[in-house]
Amino acid sequence: MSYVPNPRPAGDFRTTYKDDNRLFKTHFETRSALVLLAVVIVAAPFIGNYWLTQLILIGIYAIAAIGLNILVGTTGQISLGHAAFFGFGAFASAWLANSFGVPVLIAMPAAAVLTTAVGMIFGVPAARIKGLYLAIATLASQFILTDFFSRADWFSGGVYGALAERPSIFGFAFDSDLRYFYLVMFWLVVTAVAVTNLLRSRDGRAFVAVRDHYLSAEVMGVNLTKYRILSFGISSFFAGLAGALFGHYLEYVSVEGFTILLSIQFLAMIIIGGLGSVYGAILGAAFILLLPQVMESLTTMAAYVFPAMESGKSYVKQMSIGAAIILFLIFEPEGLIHRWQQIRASWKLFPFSR
Amino acid sequence: MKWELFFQLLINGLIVGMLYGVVAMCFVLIYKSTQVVNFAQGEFLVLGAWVCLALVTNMQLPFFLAFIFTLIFMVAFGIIVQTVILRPLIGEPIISVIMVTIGLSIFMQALMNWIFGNDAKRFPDVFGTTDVINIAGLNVEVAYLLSLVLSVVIMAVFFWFFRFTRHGLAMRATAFDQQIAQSLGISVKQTFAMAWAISAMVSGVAGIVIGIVNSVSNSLAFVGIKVFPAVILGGLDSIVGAVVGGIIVGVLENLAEFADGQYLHLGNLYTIAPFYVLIIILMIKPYGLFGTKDIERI
Amino acid sequence: MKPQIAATGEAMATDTILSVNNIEVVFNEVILVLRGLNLNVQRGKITALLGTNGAGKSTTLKAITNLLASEDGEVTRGSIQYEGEDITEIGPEALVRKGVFLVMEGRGILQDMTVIENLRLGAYSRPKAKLKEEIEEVFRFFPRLKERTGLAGYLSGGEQQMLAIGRAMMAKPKLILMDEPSMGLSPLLVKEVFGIIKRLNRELGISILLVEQNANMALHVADEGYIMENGKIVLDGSAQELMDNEDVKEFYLGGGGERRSFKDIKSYKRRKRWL
Amino acid sequence: QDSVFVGHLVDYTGPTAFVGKAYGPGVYDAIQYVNANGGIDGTQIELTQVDYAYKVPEALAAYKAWAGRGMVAMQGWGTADTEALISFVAKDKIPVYSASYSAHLTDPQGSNPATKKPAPYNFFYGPSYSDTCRALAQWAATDAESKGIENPTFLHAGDNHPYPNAPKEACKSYAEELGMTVAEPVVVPMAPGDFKAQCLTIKESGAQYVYLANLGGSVVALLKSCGTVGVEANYMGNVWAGDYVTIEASQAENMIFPSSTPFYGQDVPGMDLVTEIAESGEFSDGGKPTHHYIRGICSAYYMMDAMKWAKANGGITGENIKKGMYAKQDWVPEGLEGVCLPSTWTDKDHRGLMTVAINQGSYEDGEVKIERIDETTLPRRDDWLGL
Amino acid sequence: MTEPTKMLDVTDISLRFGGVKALTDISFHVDEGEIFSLIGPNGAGKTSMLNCISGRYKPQEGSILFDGKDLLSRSINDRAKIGIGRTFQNLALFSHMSVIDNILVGRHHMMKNNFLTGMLYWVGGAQKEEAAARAEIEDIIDFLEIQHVRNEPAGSLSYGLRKRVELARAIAIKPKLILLDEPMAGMNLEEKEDMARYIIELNEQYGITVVMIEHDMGVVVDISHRVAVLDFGQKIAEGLPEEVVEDEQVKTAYLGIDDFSMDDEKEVG
Ligand SMILES: Nc1ncnc2c1ncn2[C@@H]1O[C@H](COP(=O)(O)OP(=O)(O)OP(=O)(O)O)[C@@H](O)[C@H]1O
Ligand SMILES: Nc1ncnc2c1ncn2[C@@H]1O[C@H](COP(=O)(O)OP(=O)(O)OP(=O)(O)O)[C@@H](O)[C@H]1O
Ligand SMILES: CC(C)C[C@H](N)C(=O)O
Ligand SMILES: [Mg+2]
Ligand SMILES: [Mg+2]
Repeated sequence: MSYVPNPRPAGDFRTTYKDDNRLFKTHFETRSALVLLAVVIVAAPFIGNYWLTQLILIGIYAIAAIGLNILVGTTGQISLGHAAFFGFGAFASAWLANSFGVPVLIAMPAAAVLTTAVGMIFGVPAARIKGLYLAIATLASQFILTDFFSRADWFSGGVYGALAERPSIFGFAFDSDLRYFYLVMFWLVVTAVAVTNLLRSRDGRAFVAVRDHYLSAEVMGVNLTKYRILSFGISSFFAGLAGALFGHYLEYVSVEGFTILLSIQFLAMIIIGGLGSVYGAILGAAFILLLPQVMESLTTMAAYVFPAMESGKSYVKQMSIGAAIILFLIFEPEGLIHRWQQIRASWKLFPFSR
Repeated sequence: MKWELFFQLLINGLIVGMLYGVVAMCFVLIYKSTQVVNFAQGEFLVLGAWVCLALVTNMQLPFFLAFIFTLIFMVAFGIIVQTVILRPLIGEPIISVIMVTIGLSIFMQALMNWIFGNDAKRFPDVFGTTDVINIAGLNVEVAYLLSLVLSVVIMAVFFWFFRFTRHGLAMRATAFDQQIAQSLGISVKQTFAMAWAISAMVSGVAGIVIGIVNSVSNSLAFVGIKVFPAVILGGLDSIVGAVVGGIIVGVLENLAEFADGQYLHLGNLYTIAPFYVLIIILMIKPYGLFGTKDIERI
Repeated sequence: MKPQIAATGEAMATDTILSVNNIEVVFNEVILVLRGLNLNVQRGKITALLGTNGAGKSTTLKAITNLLASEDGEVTRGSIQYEGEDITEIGPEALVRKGVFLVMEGRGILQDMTVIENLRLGAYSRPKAKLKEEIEEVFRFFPRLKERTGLAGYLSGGEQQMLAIGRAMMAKPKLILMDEPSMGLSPLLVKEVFGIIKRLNRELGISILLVEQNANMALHVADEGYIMENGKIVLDGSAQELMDNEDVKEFYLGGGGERRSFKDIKSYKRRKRWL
Repeated sequence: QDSVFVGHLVDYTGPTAFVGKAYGPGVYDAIQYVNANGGIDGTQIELTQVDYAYKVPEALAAYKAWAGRGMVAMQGWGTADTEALISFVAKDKIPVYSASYSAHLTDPQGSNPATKKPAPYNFFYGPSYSDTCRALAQWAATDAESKGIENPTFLHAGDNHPYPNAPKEACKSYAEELGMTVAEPVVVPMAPGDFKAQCLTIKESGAQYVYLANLGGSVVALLKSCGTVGVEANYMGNVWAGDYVTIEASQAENMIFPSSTPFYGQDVPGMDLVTEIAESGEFSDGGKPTHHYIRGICSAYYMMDAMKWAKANGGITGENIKKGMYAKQDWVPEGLEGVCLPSTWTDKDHRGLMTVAINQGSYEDGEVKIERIDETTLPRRDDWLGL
Repeated sequence: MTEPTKMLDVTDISLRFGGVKALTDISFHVDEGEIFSLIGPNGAGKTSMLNCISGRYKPQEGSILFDGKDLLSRSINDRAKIGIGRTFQNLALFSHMSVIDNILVGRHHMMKNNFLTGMLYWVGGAQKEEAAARAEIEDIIDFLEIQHVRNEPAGSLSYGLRKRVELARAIAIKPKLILLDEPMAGMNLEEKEDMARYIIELNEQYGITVVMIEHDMGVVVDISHRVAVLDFGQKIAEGLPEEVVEDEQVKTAYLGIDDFSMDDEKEVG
């Protein structure tokens, strides 16, 4: 993460400390975010099913990615097991709803809470292990948890998976994609705001301190073990929430959905979006989700021109995903959000920027 | 206890573990000199195996020649990968670099699927009829035994390389701090290229061995994931640790199979046991068995 | 004082080993740190570069040795010449082979290696070095390093500094750039280190560009000096001239001759400086 | 109405691509062939393929997209995804022709109390995995008797995954019923690797009859590893585990495997049509089609025959196609006589076919030799329905 | 005047790293309100001593009392809570955080909000608390004159400024005792003067007790009340600064035969 000039434009004076600590750095950004949100909400009924599905999935993945960002971007602990927690949330919510008749709308956050507990248990090694060692230990949790899913018939339905109903409340069922979209948007906004809030308050600062210099953070009074494990917990909470939303969206939860590949995709989202940035995670989720589809249409188009491509279409698609990740990291290693910040900075410095 | 089965599994574990050790060394080599964890390691293996197989079956080269050409190819490949993909990321945070190797692995996997197909293909009998040898009642593929010898040799060479040669030292220096290394006149680019070349080459060797034993298929790349526990158990930056970790994982798998098949009947303990043990060992020794502790002075 | 602009290319005397001409350094494409800096190092001399914190001294050294890239910085204007050759674009490793060696701020010790390994790496750029003898030579300069067999990371600060200098000796450079070699050393060692710097210069004939906070010491060993503030040279001259300069006395050496006590310093608005 | 929409799930790149690349084109070529030759009495079939790489979530996503586009029927692939879709397709009334022969798909009304989930809209051509395995167990029992093996042991070797698991219980209880000893199943990953450890367990169990529940590379690797450690057993593959490609790659000896069609080029009346389809299609890269390809053709033709019926009886809708499947007894799609075996579906029993042909294949002198050694027709036992 | 109270009481501390004896039987005490300097050659064990007090190292033997209470049994982060702040020899700032946030971390132990109330921000009281903390640390920022870099990431500051930010962060803990490890290393005279002024003010105005490691004898002699000298992990002298610098042992081990002035060319070389 390199230095980005303070984005406040000239003339944007703050008169109180409260003001200096707002959700968004500039008025312009606050307004843009609100307008964007309003546009999305109003436009949703008219964009067609395909885009609605995409937006729902982007929303769900974004929630999980924001969660992962707390762990990786903010606390500096690399996790290769996020998909397992995502999956746990999905199974747990289905389990609560199916076995105990918990209303789905309640089962979802409840599942997130259960996932938090599981995340903290798997986060315990973080008290002692650091860096890449920890990353590989989380890889272990990925394998251990998916193995658990395929075994625990009582919980997950074993290898056959579990059905997960769409939620409903007072006879209002979230059975159409449009309705489900609003549910996902609700949770996405809640997540984004909550995490932004977290990051500008005491515990969020402690996470960053632990990332930047854990030795001195501890001397400053930050309880290392607590925050290392807590960050696993909070990150798992959002993974679990997103997983539950995902499960009830597909109405079916299957062991296979939560492989290491998905964990890697989550990582890709936050890195491509911009480590440590909440809004970057959303951008990253959109990028990773839309990339294969864009590639799909590009390769389909290419196949018209070079018919030989037809047989290799799916390979080309997969290759281009790999290539996109590589190219992205080479040319924009700080993520999409950094590009945005630079644009913003050059506006601010306009006459002087090069 | 069914001792005979137990011992056969144990021997099997030792031998397979040695091979994991070789692959783990490739990891360690890259890590030690570039601080990169190469998630495409498995794909490197498979690439080596495919190239050698293609040379043997399509070009009808004798195995020995094909082997040599494969090594040359892998060296070139390692250098290209480093130059094109990793060099631009010098100085970026470690996680970006990890991600790039993951991107590389996705890319290579698809490309190899396309070029070589996704079926398993069998190596022609390389060592003629003496394909297996009986050790203490267990039939073992000759290729494995060769790999065993090979791993000892590679290990010794690596050890000597890092401890005593100027380039070995340069690699360690580069890994520690690129700016410092540069200020000492070490070319970071060359050092990295060299590390990747060596690692790719050794991966190629391991890939060929695994290919001979198991038939060549893209799913062999899973060995890449399998050696993670091995690398970590041994300690990320320890050559000796890599081998020991490999052996531990190999033995563990087989003992897990023993316990599972004979007593527990859980199924799949074979694949999952190393991960449980990994976490337990890390809780006791956070830097693996032989990894160097970070110097934490403040 | 009126700022003196250092000699430019044509006016350069033959005994100038290094000349930095009007360079500008930018970090992250936006932060301008050096703003047209000029400076010369004479062959066989010690040149001191003094300046406040953040003036850009370390940046200058990194710009000369081309080490800025890894910090996202770049030289955007001006040129740097070493022995008459333009080295602005040359890679850091090539520069070491040409005989320019930087002893970095914070010493740049390879902590997870032994003393011997650190020293061997000093000679990395000279494949044919006679390692054994040269290491012994370094140990003659720094006897106490010989006893340290553990990892360099566990050496004390002074020992690490000695190791860093020893490593520079191993490279047999013509020009050493030193970034605050006395930082964090005990008074005894500070003297020792400055002594060594002088010996390197006198006995081995190495030209030295010395960045220091300890102006007193630095000007004592140096032949010439530069004072920089805010990315520019604001004053230069022979070491003696600088020591006699009133402003330098006030800001860098402490009072007009008599040392004033730290205890008596009160908050005051500083006098306007060279800027 | 001049076209109807049919979705087609295939795995050309995932873990089951080994056979997926054989079966999928069978379905595809057959439908394109019919389209080119007048369609379903004039109605074209709009076919969309998605390579879901054997991943359930991807299959679900594709299904949802298709259901929204008014799909009338679907050609599916894997057990996991097909079983995951049971309730959805029942609700949406879309018949699914899967390449999963899981017996769980054969009880449309849940008439067997043991059935967990009735599957009214699921069909497949061929005997179920369970029935196939039963037939193999039966064969094993007779084989053991003829060889004078007392108390033969049967063992299931496959991954912990819906597809290998599907016949596990059914086959176990039938083998026991036949007086065989059933050893603890051995878990063998679906991805190929070094399976010597698993083979040692198999060896230790002393099993003479090993049921290979995986397919392709995994089977090849298992046979290879077991050969190395010296397992002496008869290997019985399921329908996907046995074909000439696998036998060639593993250089197997006397591998037993079932089939429900003749092999390509065999002399039966319907083979001409098969050849025509194969030659018209894109499946022509080198090797000759396996029996999976032919089963794919049968699956497509049964669907299209039912569509024909539906068109004549109120239009091609999911519901009518389902009814079309029940319209005839012991039927064979027109033109495929001798290729697809006469099958019967009723609204109470979706076990279309109870006949299992058993083959033995070996790799000898650089060639694959396959011979048919048995053909069994199992009884339609009520307690087997859906299991 | 009454007998001054002992703020810090170090008794027979021994610390070993494997075979290396970093500290051997060190005893000293620091009175409330004192500026106490710890000097000695490089590698003498000064930093290790601070690390024992702030908890980074656990001595094998001995005891440390802080305000009369046992310190060694407390966790590291607890020691901030009871009023021990410190700076580090080799900068240990949170380099990606802004200066303000760096300083706010020092306030961590005094703030009440947890992650839940933090997420709720407006309702949980976090907002109020943040604003209050901000107001308080602004005083520290003013005091140390680092207003102009408030919003810069600490990693991009020059060395001297970083040292100042570190000091600010330590002050934010509201410590009773502050441990300064070479606060003036790498500074020029002018900056040293500023730093000395801050330390004195800290001590006199805010009544914070100071333990300081410093190599600049000018500073040590001028501003400290008492000095202890370590050499090879042992205490070789303790007393008033003027006495200590005259001590023969200290001269040979630390200062050099001559005093700390530095004009004679002969010596150098
Ligand atoms: N990597 C970087 N990114 C952004 N700004 C930087 C970077 N490195 C240095 N700077 C800025 O450049 C200016 C000069 O820094 P430099 O380290 O060269 O100063 P210095 O003269 O060596 O100071 P000191 O005496 O404290 O070491 C400082 O203001 C610093 O903030
Ligand atoms: N974590 C550690 N592991 C091993 N040895 C250590 C460790 N920390 C310090 N030492 C050793 O303890 C001794 C004292 O070190 P310390 O850092 O306390 O010295 P110091 O007095 O602060 O020196 P300086 O003035 O150079 O900072 C040294 O010999 C050092 O090598
Ligand atoms: C070939 C297969 C492994 C897929 C198969 N159709 C199944 O039941 O899953
Ligand atoms: Mg500097
Ligand atoms: Mg110290």
